[in-house]
Amino acid sequence: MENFFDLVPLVVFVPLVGLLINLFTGKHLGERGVGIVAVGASGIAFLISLLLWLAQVDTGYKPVVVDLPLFSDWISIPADGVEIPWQFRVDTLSVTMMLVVTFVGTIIHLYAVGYMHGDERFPRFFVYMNLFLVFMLILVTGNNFLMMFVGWEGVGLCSYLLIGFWFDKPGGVGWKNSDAARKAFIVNRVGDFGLVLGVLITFWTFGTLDFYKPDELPVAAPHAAEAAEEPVFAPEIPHEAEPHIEGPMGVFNQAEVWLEEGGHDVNFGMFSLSFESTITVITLLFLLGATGKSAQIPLFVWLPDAMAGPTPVSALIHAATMVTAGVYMMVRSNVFYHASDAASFVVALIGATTAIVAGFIAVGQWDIKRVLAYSTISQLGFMVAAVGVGAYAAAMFHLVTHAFFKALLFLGSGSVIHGMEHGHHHMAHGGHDHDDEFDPQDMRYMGGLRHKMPRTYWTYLFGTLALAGIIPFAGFWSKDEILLDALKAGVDDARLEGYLAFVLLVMAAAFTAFYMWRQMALVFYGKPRHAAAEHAEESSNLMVYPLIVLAFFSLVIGVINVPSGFPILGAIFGEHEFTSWLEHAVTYAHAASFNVLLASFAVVLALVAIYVARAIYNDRALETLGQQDPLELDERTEGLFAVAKAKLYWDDAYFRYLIFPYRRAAYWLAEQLDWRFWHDYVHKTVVQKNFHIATEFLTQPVDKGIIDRGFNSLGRLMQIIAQRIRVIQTGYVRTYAWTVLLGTLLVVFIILFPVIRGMLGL
Amino acid sequence: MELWLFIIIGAVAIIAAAMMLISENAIYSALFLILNFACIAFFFLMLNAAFVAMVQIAVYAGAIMVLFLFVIMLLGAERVLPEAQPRFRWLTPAAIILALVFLAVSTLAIIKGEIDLTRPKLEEPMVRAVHAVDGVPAVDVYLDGEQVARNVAFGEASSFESRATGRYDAQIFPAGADPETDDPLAEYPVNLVPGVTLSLAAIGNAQEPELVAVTEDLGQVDDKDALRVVAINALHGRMAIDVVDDTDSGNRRALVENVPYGKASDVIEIEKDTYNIGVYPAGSSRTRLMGIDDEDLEAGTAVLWIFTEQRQDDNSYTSTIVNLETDARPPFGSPAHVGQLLFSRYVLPFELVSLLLLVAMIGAIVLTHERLAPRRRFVRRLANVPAGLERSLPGETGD
Amino acid sequence: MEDISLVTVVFMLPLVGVFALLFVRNLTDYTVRWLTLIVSLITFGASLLLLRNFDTSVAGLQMVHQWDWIDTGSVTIRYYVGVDGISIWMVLLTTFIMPLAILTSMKTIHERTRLYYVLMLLMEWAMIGVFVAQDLFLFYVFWEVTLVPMYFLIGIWGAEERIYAAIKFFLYTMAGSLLMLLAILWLGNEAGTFTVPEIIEKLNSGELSLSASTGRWLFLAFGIAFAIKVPMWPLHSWLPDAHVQAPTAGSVILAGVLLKMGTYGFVRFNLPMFPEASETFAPYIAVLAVIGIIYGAWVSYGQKDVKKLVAYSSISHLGFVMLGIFALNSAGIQGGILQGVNHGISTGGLFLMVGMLYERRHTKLMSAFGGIWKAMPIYSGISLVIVLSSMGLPGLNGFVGEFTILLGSAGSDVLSWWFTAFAALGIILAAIYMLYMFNTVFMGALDKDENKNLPDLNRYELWTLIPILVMVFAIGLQASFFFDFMDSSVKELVDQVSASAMAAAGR
Amino acid sequence: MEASEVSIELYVLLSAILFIMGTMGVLLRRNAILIFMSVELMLNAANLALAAFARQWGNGDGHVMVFFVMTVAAAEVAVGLALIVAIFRTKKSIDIDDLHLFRG
Repeated sequence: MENFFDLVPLVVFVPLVGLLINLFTGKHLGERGVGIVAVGASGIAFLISLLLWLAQVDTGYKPVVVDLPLFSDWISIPADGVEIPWQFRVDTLSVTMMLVVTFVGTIIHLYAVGYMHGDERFPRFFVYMNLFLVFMLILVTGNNFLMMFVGWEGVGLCSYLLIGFWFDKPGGVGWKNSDAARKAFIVNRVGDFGLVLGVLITFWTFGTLDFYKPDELPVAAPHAAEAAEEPVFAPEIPHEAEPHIEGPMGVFNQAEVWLEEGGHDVNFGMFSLSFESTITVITLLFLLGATGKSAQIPLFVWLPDAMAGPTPVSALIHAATMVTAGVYMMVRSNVFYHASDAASFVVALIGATTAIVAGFIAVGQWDIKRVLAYSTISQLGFMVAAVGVGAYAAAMFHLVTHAFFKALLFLGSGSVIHGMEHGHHHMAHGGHDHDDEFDPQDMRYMGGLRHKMPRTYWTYLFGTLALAGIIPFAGFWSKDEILLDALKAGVDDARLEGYLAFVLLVMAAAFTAFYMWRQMALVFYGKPRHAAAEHAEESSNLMVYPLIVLAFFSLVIGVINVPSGFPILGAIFGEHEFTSWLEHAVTYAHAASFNVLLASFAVVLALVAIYVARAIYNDRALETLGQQDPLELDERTEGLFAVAKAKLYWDDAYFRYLIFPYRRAAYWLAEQLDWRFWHDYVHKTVVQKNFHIATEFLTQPVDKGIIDRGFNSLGRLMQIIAQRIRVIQTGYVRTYAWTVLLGTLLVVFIILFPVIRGMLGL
Repeated sequence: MELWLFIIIGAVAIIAAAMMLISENAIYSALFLILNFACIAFFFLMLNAAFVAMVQIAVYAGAIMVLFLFVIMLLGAERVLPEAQPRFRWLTPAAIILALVFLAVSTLAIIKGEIDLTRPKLEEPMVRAVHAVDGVPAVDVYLDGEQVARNVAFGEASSFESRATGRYDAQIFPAGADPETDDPLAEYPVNLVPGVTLSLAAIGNAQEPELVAVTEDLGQVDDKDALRVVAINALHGRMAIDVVDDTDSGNRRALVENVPYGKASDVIEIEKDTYNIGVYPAGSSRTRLMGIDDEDLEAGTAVLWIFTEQRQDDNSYTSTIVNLETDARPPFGSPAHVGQLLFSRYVLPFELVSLLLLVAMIGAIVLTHERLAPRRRFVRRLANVPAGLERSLPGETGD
Repeated sequence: MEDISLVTVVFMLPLVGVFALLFVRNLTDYTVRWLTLIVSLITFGASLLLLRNFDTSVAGLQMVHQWDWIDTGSVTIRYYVGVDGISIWMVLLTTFIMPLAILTSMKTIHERTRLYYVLMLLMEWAMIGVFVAQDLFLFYVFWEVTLVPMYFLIGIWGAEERIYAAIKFFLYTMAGSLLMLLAILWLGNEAGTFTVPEIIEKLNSGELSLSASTGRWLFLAFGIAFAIKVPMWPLHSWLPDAHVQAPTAGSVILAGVLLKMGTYGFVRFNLPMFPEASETFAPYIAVLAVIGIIYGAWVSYGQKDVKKLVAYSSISHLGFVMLGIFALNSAGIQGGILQGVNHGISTGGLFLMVGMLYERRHTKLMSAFGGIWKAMPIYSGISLVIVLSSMGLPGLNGFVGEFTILLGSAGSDVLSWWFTAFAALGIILAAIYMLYMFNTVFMGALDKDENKNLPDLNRYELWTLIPILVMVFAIGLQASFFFDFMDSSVKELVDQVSASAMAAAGR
Repeated sequence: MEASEVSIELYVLLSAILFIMGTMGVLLRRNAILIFMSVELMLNAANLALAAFARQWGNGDGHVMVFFVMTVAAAEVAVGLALIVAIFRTKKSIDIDDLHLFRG
């Protein structure tokens, strides 16, 4: 099955073809055709990923590097050893990502066909979706940082396009969507800034950007050196002498080697630092990138606004796949993070804090999708924290499970919104008063949907439980592993961030359970609080079946990584399957053995949180729920809720202290400094005016006064002389002739002078 | 005798000129001028400038003076009436004085001044190449690596090329060879002195070719119906030869005798006629080696004969006579001579002058054209008169 | 004199067109348009041949064609043209941009057509001349000649304040180039030749040696002329006028090619002829470049007029180019050159699309638009790609250039890596102003009635933009092909600079 | 060619004399036509000298010069006479003393 690996470019190209077809012929294909093409494309991509998976298993998880046929080299400047190819990497990590992306992607495509039904830009939506797949897959399959960066920014672009997909909604909504889109892109760019710098330093440090060279195995030190021997080319130049020279090893093994040797210094240009500190710098810069893409503090502000996009987008991009890119990237560079404690500390801290902060904010939201958005941020916080505490496998594990149940939740919410809108329409036509401030996403208008849309309800429940981390749902396994690893990091390695992360994450977990149940209660329980809710109806099968599929997976997917020492299941499904599978690509993937105490503690905590939520949002409260939340009514929690509702004033702070000043400065620069002063004043006053003054001076006194008069008088003189002379000019030819003769004679004289002199004997 | 002629005619010319000056009636003046021109034409003849003399009569005496007379008659301007108060009385004496001084000076110059009386400066030497090498299809000829003639076929001669005077190494190469790298067939040092006209004849066969330099006299042949002949002996037999005129087998007379192999005979002059030329071994008149019959040789030409042989495919030799005929230079001052100059060295000026003539003609027509003659009197205009100049300006003046 | 080289052919073709337009009588406007277009296309084709005959392994000039033009005993001025890795893409860029500029004028220029197109071809001729001339004097001649047609293009077919803009453009550039002229004369007099390769050769062989201070002065004399043309902050104040007032084609040519003449000048003359001075000044120029990057981006965010925004964005982009060039290493310089090409393509494209918008609405104020995407999908889609390439989206041409430049400046031995850090800020700022423009013009609700039924692209406009798209992707995805042509030339340049820097350090 | 008895000096002298006479004509006569004739005389004198020297140095250039001079003379006469006719039309006189409009 070796040759299956050569298929990997197709993973990218199939969706590409799909999007091209839809782009150029979408108008004529009709919704059905477009849907088939799009779903087909992503489906085929999924099948290819499956094949790759099988191939991996078959070849004993050997990482493979595949060149893009024909166009393999992208940027190459031999003089500086820059050699950046289009290279695809197939290893367990990338295959995992591929599977998740394509599988969830396919399902969401399917769902979207139903959801986007009747939208005027139906084809273009799927063009974007496929485009997203293309970039996402480039991101996860690239074998060098730059290629990853292509996907990285590409998905950013797609999220921009998709968030702003409804840019033309009337009544200012369109503008809001557009701004949300722009916000997402720009905030991501801030992250990319960090990533780019990181990549630059990486390049000059290692002389290459490849993760691993072909035929190079990711092996932890001290075996890295031997692993690097394996490739045919032996190191020809010692790295100490020339850090710029492209080394024969990929980035990570090179790092391992140097860490092994120790005392290696990085010098390029004017940059000079010890290798360890360099790694820290790089990792921190990468972290900045990750915070942008994976919506961590301080750059998470874009994700909630991103909910302006169609729900499938939120599910695919802003929950399941794109936002996890940051995590993927950090797991990919686990060697670096493992090497730098400082960076790890920061990462863990940021992750954990994000988790708790987002969880807290989620409590205060009314918009069904915003709640999910913040929950996503918080879950991403879990993953990042996991990376921070060195639990790379756990991070990936949570990434996978989260992809399923969060996608499920979003799609569920989408179905809910669909139902609400349907109800709203029905109501509007049903002659009821058509009130404008109705918002199909506002949970205050919902309630009691359990009976209206049962299948959605059940699937949503599954998702909630999974997210809350109730055994045996997927969320339980992954979250539990993260907590476990955090604790281990604290206890075993005595790392402060371990404890911090653990505490924060546990609280975050509690919050999760709480706000999720709050949502359940507000949406599905109680009685309908709005006519629209009353008339809501179950969505079409095309939308519901994907929910069911996802629900199934959020129930069972956890078993791929049953912790060691877990009764029964471990025996059935094998222990740490996922981790050991990852180990072939992730050098520092390690598993934690099961801990009953912790597990039960986490579950109990979740249950308690659910119970509390149940108590607060009991039926009576829901009956009387107006525009305000029970927590708001209760003066003890009022303040907190207000803070949560205001998203900790985070956005406001950005607006007040960053954006407004920047904009005002821009206007000032543009109008005052550059235009009024530099362009007009300097040009008109300094240049022109002085020039005029100078010219005036030259004309008046100098030119007219001196030169002119001088020449006039000269002219007069000439006149006077001429008056005397002109008598010669008689006008009579003969006199002229005479003069001519005279002249001639003179000439002759001059010519003959020597002769004459000789004759006269002078 | 010639001197006397000169003096008489000169006197006539001067008197005619004087009469032209003083005669009141323009017609007479014109006639005297014609006489004067005639004299000058005569002088031209004496200076054997025949052509110019002819032109002088035709153009001047003929065309121009007629034109004068015509205009005079047309305008009825035989005489200009003496003016009421003659201006410039001073002019007459002044002019006379000047004239005398001028005359004195120039006479003095002529007598005392060193006029370059040396014999004519000769034209720069000319060279041509003749190819008579057996077995070589064509040759290039170089002087010190500078090409004189290229691709001269057997029995042909290149046209005369003028080269700067000096010593050269003449070399012949098979056609298309590169003088830098390849070896020449034969070399021959030549010394080009002014006025000499050289024919470089390549003779012999491909194995041992030689170069023979023949100095030819292209100067005019004094006897107007004679021509010059030079013969080169290039027979492989390497025997000396006589070239004999056996037009009538009765009395043969040798034109040139005893020309050794690879040498050229002296230049001989013979009457123009139709000849049978025979080549005999030196001294003997029995075996006629080769000959050209009924060859009519024209006057005023210079003929170069090269007697050689060509090997055939069957290794037999057929004798060949390379017969090159060049026109001798036309006599000095003859129309042919001037014509040559006009159309060789002076082509451009010639064209210009003719153009000038054309323009003049048209100009004349335009000028005399009625419409162009302005009726009103001239009025002097002066754009923006400088301040303070107005008074000194007569507003409008004729005379 | 050797036999005519292909370079001369490419170079003279537009002139042929000019004469055709000048001397063929009673051509209809239609014929004039198409004739011009065809000539420019032929030129482009010829330049492609140039590409084919180019030997990437050769560092020096290729397809050289020279003969003595003016030969005073002491110095000779040569007609000396040729291309190397540094200039070939500039020539290609010129020949690529011109047909587009002409195509875009087809439907938009109605008065004095013949004159207009004559000027266009004259422009092309002069620009190619600038890029192929290897003799300082010849170079200077064409450098100045380019001003004239552009002056008239702006002054006759420009917008409201065209005269002011034209004169300003002319004077500012002129002022700079006068210094250069002095320097050229001085240098030519010293070296006894105006031919650049000879001068460089003499400098390297030590036959002609400039004292450090002289080198600096000359560097400045050349540098200021080029810096004004680039334009480097703070010498940019002529640029917004010229760009905004010029007709679309004019702006395209200005942004596409004229500005590159400045950066090209630095690479072609300053670096090899005054290496020490280059080393000395590199940090200062880099400072200006970085300021330019940030300042340009910032100011363009403050604009209300689309065209002005694009114009100011040029300052930012060119800042990148300068930064790359004065990183003085292969990556930087190659990136700089390529980014020059990229800027020509994307900013040229931006001007084209602005022009098309202006044709439809006769305003360039962003506030007048919004939601255009809904009205003109094709147009907006293409614009999106161009905007993205201009803000450096990976996989498109802009990114390759910027990344390589940053790579160079980060690894540069003369620039502290702070430069890189600040320059990289440009990535964010670019996103800010570009998206601001894109959002306000193309996205948002289509709420203005006059925008509701704007016609989408017509045939001409489409064909004007498609080549740009092609290049955007081609360079973005296969940059190595483009770098290959520069490799050896730039490597030689860099080696030479560093070598003489060593020598200077040794002294 | 054989050297002639008449030495070149005589010819030159003769031409000089004729030339002077021509000059006198130009200076002293008031009749425009006559002045022209005198000019012709001068030209001829020059020609004579040219021819003489040509013989002396035995190259034909002199003759060519003479030829040219004649041609030019012809041209000059043509135009000159035309002028005279034109002037005569206006001033009804060919006395050059009547023409002095160019007085300063």
